[in-house]
Amino acid sequence: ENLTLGELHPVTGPASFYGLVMSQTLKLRAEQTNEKGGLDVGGTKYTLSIATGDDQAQATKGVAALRKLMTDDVHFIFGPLASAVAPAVKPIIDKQTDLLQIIDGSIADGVVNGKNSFRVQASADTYNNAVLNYLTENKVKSVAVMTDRSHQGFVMSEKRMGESIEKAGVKVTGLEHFQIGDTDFSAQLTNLRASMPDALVLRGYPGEGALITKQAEALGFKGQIVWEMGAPPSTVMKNIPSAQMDGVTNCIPRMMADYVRLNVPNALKLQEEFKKKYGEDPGENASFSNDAFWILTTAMQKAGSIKAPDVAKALTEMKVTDVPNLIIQYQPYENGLLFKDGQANPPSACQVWKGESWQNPPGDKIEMTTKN
Amino acid sequence: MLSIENLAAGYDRLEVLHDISIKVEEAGSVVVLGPNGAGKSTLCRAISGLLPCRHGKIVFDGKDMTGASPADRVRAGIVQVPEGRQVFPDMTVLENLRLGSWIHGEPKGPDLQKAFDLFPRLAERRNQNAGLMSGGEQQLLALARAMMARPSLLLLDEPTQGLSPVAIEQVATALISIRAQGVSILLVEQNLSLAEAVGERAYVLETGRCALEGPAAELLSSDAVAASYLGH
Amino acid sequence: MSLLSINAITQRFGGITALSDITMSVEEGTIHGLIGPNGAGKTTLINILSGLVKPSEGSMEFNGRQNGPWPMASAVQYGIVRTFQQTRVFMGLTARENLRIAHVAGAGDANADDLIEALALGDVLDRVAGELPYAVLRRLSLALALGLRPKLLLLDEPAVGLAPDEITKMAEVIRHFHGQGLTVLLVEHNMRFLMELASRVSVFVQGRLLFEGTPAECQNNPTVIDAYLGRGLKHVEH
Amino acid sequence: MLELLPQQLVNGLALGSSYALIALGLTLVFGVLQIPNFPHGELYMLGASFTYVLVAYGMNFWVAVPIASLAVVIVGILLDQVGYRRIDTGGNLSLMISALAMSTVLQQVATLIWGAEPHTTLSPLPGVLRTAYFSIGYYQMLIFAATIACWLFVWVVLHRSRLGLAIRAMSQNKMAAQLMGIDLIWIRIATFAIGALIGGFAGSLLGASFPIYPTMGLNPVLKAFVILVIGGVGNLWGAIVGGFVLGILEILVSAYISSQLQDIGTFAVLVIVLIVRPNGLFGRAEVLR
Amino acid sequence: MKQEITFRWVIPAIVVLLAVIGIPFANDYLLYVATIIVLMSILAVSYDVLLGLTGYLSLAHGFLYGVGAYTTAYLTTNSGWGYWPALVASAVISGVMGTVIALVAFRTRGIYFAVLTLGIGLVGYQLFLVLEPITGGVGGFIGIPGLPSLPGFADAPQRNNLVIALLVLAVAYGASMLFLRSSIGAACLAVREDVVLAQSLGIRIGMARLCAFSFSAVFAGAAGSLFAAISNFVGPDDFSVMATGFQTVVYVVVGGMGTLWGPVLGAVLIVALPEILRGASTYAVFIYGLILLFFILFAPKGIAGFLLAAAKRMSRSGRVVISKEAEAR
Ligand SMILES: Nc1ncnc2c1ncn2[C@@H]1O[C@H](COP(=O)(O)OP(=O)(O)OP(=O)(O)O)[C@@H](O)[C@H]1O
Ligand SMILES: Nc1ncnc2c1ncn2[C@@H]1O[C@H](COP(=O)(O)OP(=O)(O)OP(=O)(O)O)[C@@H](O)[C@H]1O
Ligand SMILES: [Mg+2]
Ligand SMILES: [Mg+2]
Repeated sequence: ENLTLGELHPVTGPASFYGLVMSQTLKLRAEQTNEKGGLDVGGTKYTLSIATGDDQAQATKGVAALRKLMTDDVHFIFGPLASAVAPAVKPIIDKQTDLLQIIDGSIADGVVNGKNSFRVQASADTYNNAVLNYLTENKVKSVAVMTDRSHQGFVMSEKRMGESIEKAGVKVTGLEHFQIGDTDFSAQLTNLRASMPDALVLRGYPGEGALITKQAEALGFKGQIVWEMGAPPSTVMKNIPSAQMDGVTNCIPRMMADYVRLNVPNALKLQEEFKKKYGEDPGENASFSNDAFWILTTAMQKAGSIKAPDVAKALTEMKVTDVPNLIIQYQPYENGLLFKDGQANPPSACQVWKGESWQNPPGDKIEMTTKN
Repeated sequence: MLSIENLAAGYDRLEVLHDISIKVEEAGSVVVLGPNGAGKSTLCRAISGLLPCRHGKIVFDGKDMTGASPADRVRAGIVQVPEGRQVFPDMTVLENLRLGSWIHGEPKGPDLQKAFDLFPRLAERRNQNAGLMSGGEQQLLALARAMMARPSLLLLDEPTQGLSPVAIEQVATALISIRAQGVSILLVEQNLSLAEAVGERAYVLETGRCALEGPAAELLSSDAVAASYLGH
Repeated sequence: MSLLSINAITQRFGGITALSDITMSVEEGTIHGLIGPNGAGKTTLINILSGLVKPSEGSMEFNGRQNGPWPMASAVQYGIVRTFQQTRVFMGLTARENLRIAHVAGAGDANADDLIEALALGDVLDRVAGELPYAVLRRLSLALALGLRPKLLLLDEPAVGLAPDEITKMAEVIRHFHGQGLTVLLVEHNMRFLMELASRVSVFVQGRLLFEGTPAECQNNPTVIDAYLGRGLKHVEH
Repeated sequence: MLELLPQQLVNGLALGSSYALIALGLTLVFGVLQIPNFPHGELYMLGASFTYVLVAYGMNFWVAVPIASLAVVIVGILLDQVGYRRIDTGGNLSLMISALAMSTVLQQVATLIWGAEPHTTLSPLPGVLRTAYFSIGYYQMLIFAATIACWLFVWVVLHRSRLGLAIRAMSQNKMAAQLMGIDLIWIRIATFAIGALIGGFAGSLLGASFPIYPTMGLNPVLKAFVILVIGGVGNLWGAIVGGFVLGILEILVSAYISSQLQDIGTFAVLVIVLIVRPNGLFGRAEVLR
Repeated sequence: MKQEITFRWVIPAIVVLLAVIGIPFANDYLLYVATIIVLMSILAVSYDVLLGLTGYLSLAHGFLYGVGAYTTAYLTTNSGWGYWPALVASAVISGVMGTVIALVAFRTRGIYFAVLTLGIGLVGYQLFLVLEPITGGVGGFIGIPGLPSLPGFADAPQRNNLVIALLVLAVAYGASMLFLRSSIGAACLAVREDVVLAQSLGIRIGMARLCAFSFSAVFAGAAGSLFAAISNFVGPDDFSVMATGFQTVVYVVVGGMGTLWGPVLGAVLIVALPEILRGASTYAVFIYGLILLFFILFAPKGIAGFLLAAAKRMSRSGRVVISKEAEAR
């Protein structure tokens, strides 16, 4: 029997750099499953195939792609990555009873319903809490925050984050914004520098993050720079000399490279397999796509069915320890559950840039919650 | 000097000129007459290379020019005063004149002086943008500009359009004097007095064909012209 | 009674005085000629009267209305319509569409057929103006103006570039509409054409009104001959 | 906040000079040929990308800049010959669509070659000049100087050279220009070459301070059109002033009003400029004859 | 000219025919793509009244489309309006906005007009981002009620959407035809061809072009309103200048300006193409660009111009039009 799993990722367009890896990870996993004779669900062996819906990170394109997948009789969707697409496809998914979505990318607010849409990626709050923890643990007294105002997840949680920082006793000396694609941040930085915060938090993408870091230094900012972004070293390095990055801290949910550095076996395995097949590193988001794949297929096996409602039910009852092959060490909810209201809980941590890459701070340890 | 044999030319799928043959002698002058839409301007454009020849041959100074580019023809000495002035509106009078002598590099002082002597209005307005000149003034500028190229064959397409009678007189004098300097002239004209004053030979075009040809003085006073051209 | 009176109009462009202190009038029902050397300011006057350009000084009265000149749209509404020295029609549209626009803009009563006949445009109605022969364009542009049923028509060199037979036709057309009560201010360098049509002629030189009189007076006036008509060529021999 | 004004003005000048540099080539091509050359943004991108590639292969940055810029010239001329020459009489809008299409094609070619991910060449001139009132990178000063130099270069070409006379003649009346003995094809090629040269040069230089990726030209080219209009079409001086005006405005809005309203503020000012001066700051009203 | 008039009826007839044959059988995906094509056609046809008739290139229409979408989103979601009144309100509000923009923008012309409207479009897009209480900011507007069902379509929402969109397109097309034939339409043509001549003929050019702008704004609003209800979600990205704003121009120019039916064909081609190219994956956009380039190079007067020329050649009646304009300038 054949079983087609759909994905909504930008494999073309400006965001394809992030989307392509996710699509490749899924295809790699499907291929391997087929090589082992297919996915065994309730005694039937299914040959898996991945149908790619290219959304180009645009809402309308995403809706069309989803509709196409649906007419092609696809009932399981991975993605989307783009926060422009996630809310746009939500109304369609909400209405569908025989469709199941696992979001492996977008961190936008309000796109998970816990009925037929689940998210293995962290929520925006997880990101923010990572920064908050850093600030309090390091006794930072004052902080200025710069947010990419086109980044849905970060913008929508901006106010919440500001409040919780203040509540934790850290003074917010300034809130500024920029936009993806901007190249000049001198106006904002001049203002922020004058407010003399101990730390500067940057929320957005690494391209701008690197530029801001560079320009902050040029304008004489001497405090700690804290990033809050998925930032593969390869990308960071392309935007800033590594020396200028020294000491920058990045506080986010742990991702692919982080788990590799911590020698989590499943991460090393994916890293190796991916490199073998595609000739390059899997990048940050591969861990989410990888885990989404295993979570979904495990749920199917547990449900013994490939009917979406059955699988969804299995997901709600799924425990973190149920799924083999996970890279991310999800923190279980009550009773060891993986999801609460559809949201999984990946752990976060801070990494520090040293030399050519991010390093785990001394003594950083990971609590293993999954079979590895 | 210029010999056109069995020329055909036109626009897109419309052929305007059919089988035209015209000769201009060294230092000779030819007038071309004809009703509106006969193809006179088309003829000028074909000679100066703005329109391709569909058929026939254009020989100038012994060289075959049929396929040459407009620029090549200008360099060979064929210079046109186009119908409807066609000055460079946002450039000054002086710059327009400089462009006239483009093929010779920067304009020589005497050339400029000659143009200004001929049409003092241009000297007065040398730094005014050409587009702000009156219609007639622009026409004079177009003429002066063509002279700057020191042509050996001057094509004039209705150079007196919009000129006052005195100005037409000036133009006639100028044309006669440059002919005396050995420049050949091909003049398209509606103004018969000028045609008579300047032309040696005359051709009458009608719907793209040569209807009549002969010595200007004879032809212009003949009944045949009156019949075919004046529409009487 | 004068249909149009011009009071002390002056027009300066930067340092150039194109018109200085022009005072003249045009009588109802006449064809009034306006001549002068190139750059004398004739077109400038038409621009002012039609509202295209605001004069530096001076005013005009038209048909009992004071305080002109008016903006173009109002001028047309009051009955002042012009043509242009360089042919101006809607080149991308068919002749019919051209006329329709003039018709729509004008009062709207159907004098279209009359116009088409008088200007012999019947055969070309469905051709795009851009591909029409020059002479027809010249007539079409006149038709546009006439379609507005003006009281006063300002014609800027209507015969320029036309062959003799076409000039004859043009003269007939002007006479035809003049016969229907149209007043015309006619700028023209073709003396035979002008002298045949006009009953009075004003002569501008360098922005000043040099002379005004009947065509015959004008042709015999030595200053006009010097400044404008010239002596050498048999200029009237068209 | 006022004590920050000197720094903010310097920020604005630095930003403005990068805008002006990009707008210059666009102004030239648009002013002369009336072609809305959207792919100018891609020429900019290619200038940066070529430099990146050359530097990655170990070439010295300062050697790579002229080579990359010249390579872009070839692309620029090709653009014209492929995409514009055929439809030159088809009207501005078909030129615009053709321009958009070529923009897309170039972006995609770049994506296929280099991927969508950003790259940077490291700044060849690090270091910052720090004074009591402001600090500015040496490289930013270099770009400022390059902008002025490019402007001078174009100005001299247009107004003091025979080529320039021919270029202007062509822009005003093609037919008459031919009748003066000017070879339109070569003038056209020359115009595109200069436009592309400056575009490529801009990319080559700015690529050392900004990320390089296939769609990096999109925003700058939009801004360049805005600058073109603020300054007055075809006015070189306008392009420079317009660039600085836009740069300083963006900085001031972002610094003194809100960085969230940066775009709103800037474009609102553009709208106001055009309402007050419908032909831009230095544009002349069209003459009606 | 005669062919032009024939096409004006033939193309809608084909559309209706295709709809009648296709709608009962098409799957949801095809229905969705067709619906988007129809929405874009509404935009394109009404925009053609502005661009094709008056020659003014507005880049603010992406914003006006957005105004329609957000108005409907707000009214139906937050204020509990029914869809039909919301549709009317969206069209009206967008029309009023358009009129205000036009009053400002028509002080300029040519490229200045294009860039001024570009500026307005950019400001508008940013407003969608910033006016969070009304628009939902970057997050957009979630949970917008769908279109009400027409009788007989209650259990086929996708079909229902398409049929309603087609009905609005029919209204837009009809209204555009009326506009074209009206005296204001004639005045607009005059404005496009030669403003000075138009003025000298006493045409109130301000009024004419204002009407054209407002007209197109009303339908842009209506199209936006449909879009909101059909998507159940609106976010700012669809209304950026580079998205809908430029796309609309592309539909009209690639289709053939000033013909009304050409832009419909343009919208069909440009919207359908990326969907057809889905299979080409990473090469899709590249191929799309090449095809677009090819079309404009070999049919610079748009698909309509190409078809008309072909029709003319077949009826061998006329000559190709060469305008003297270029020379006269
Ligand atoms: N660019 C053009 N495209 C198409 N047809 C043209 C073009 N120019 C001229 N024609 C047509 O070619 C024919 C000859 O035109 P041409 O201008 O050569 O006549 P002409 O004798 O110079 O007339 P005129 O005395 O009015 O200047 C006319 O029927 C005209 O309509
Ligand atoms: N906008 C302007 N700026 C500067 N000078 C101008 C402007 N318009 C006209 N002039 C000048 O004013 C003078 C009068 O021009 P006008 O066009 O009225 O002359 P005209 O009598 O119609 O001449 P022609 O018989 O040659 O058409 C000319 O010298 C012209 O250069
Ligand atoms: Mg002619
Ligand atoms: Mg005049």
